[in-house]
Amino acid sequence: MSDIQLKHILQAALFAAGEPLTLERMVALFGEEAPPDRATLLAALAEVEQDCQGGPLELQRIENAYRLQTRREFAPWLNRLFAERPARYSRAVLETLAIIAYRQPVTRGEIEAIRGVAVSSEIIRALTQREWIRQVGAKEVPGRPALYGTTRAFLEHFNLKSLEELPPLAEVHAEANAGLSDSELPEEAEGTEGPPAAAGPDTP
Amino acid sequence: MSDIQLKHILQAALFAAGEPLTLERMVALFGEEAPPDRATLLAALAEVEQDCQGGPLELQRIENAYRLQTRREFAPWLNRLFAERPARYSRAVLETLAIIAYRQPVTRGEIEAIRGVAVSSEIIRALTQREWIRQVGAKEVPGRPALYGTTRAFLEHFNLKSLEELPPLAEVHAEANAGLSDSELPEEAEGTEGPPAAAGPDTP
Amino acid sequence: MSTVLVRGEEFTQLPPDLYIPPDALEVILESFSGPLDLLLYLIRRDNLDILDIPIAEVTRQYMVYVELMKAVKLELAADYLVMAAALAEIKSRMLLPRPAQADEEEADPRAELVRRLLLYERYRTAVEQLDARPRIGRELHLVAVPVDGRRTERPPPQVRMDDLLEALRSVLTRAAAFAHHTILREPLSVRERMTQILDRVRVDGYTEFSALFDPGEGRRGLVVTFLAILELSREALVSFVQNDAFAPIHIKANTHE
Repeated sequence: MSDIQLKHILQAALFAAGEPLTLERMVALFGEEAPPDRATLLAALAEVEQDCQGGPLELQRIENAYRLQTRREFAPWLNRLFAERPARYSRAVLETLAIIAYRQPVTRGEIEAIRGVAVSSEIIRALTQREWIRQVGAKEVPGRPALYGTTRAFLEHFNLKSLEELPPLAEVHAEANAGLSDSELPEEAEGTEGPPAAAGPDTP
Repeated sequence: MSDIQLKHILQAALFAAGEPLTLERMVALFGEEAPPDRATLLAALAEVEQDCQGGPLELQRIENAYRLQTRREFAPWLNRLFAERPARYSRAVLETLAIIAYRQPVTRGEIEAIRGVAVSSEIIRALTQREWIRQVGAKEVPGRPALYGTTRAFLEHFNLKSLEELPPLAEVHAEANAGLSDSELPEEAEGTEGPPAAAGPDTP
Repeated sequence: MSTVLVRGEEFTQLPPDLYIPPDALEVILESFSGPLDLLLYLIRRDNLDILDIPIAEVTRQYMVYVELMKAVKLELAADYLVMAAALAEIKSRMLLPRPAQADEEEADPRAELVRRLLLYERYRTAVEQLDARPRIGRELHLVAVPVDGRRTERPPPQVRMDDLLEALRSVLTRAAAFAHHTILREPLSVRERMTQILDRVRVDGYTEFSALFDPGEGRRGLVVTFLAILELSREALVSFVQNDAFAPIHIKANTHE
């Protein structure tokens, strides 16, 4: 490795990767030749993070991987760089995504129960194609409806270290729940009582 | 712009652009609000270049555009980052390779005669591109089919000094072919009898 | 308040008391993501307590919207109509005199609606928070600089000698089943030597016959080389050239290119 430092190799890899790098991939950079151990790697990553101070980049962790990204203060200038405007998503799409993110694994019927409106196949397809959600299984109830969950790409896109970083669901009107105890709410949303009739996509 | 420096904006743009940026595009980052003049921009670019000193990046000028790229010294590590996953060879490829190893120089027709099925061009191409086989000549029969043999890279991959270190065919044969008596085999391996007629033209 | 799009233009707020002309229906349909959303809007607009909804008034307003929706996009109005029916039912139950000994909470026909509204509102808030997060391509941009000296490394396929032998075994078994000739019975050493010689004469052009023999290999080596040359000749891969009697014999690869 001569005088090329570990830190610089990691920086180079993070600059070039264009996607989050796991510690495993960082170790693999070194091939057979004396790969650094985890502690050394983490120390070097801390140095990389420190080097970002005062500059336009930041080191962001997504689950067990790291990436370099521009700080949000630079968005006004950078957005002029790209002719394409960032995609906008409809409320229906975002509501569906948020419910999947918070309640996963969740069926379409359960999403509909919360939203009070049919969830169109286009919404599910759009989110699936965007690779923000995926089918994670099937619920063991009649019809075996698909259960959906969010993906790693979802975390990456919304700059989340993990699902735990999602802001906690606000307790709206927590002081009075019209006779419903707090503990009851999550349970209902589990869909244990089945979607109300109003939410069915096939009701006239 | 407050305390965000021109230099940092340029760095952010160069990091995010993914392609070389002309001075015009750099100016366009600033929209209407007091775009920097050419001299200021060039001075800021010089600063960007200076900031690269001692780090893994360099500012590269391509015609009238600029980009940040990793220094050449880092290529050995970075190329591991982008290494393709090792391919898995199909049964057909393995059989073809084995026949070429043991029967070289051999034509495709001869391989097909042994395997009893056609050998696709893709198989030959995959093994040739892998540099495990190569064309060593052409057989003097109508059509002058190519003769294939294994390469040094093949020996290296399998850690063989020479082809003679390949496990003797007798062992393979004995297990596989009940139709041949064992006593016949060592004799063959000695090579005292000339090549049998079967080695002739490759009529499938 | 939710954002509204009118022909691509963004309004951060709905007009305080929007009366909807039919051609603005697209706006409603896009800005409300469902009947609960519309209901919440009506309640919030008039600054009503969600726990104490004046059902009659809300239902009246709600129906105005739904009637307009029905006129344009019936299939989208379906979910809204179901809600309208639910509202109407609540209204009618509230008009009925309450049984004297009924549990107060259970008796309020609005309870289920309130529960759903509150649950929905939690997620609506979550949507706003999610939407406000910095996103790739909007507030954040990924870094991907080119690598000078980049080339694609293609690691060798994971093939072990065992795999190769296994493949060979199966091919031999198969060959034995259909072939009558004893292919693959040739001495490997001769075959290998054939490749080596062919290689050499192709590179060197005319090669002296004697130069192909390495006395260091001993008698067996010499025999193998000789057999290899004979076999190459038999397969017409090489030819011999001798200019005069007793002159050195040369070998050259046959090429017809």
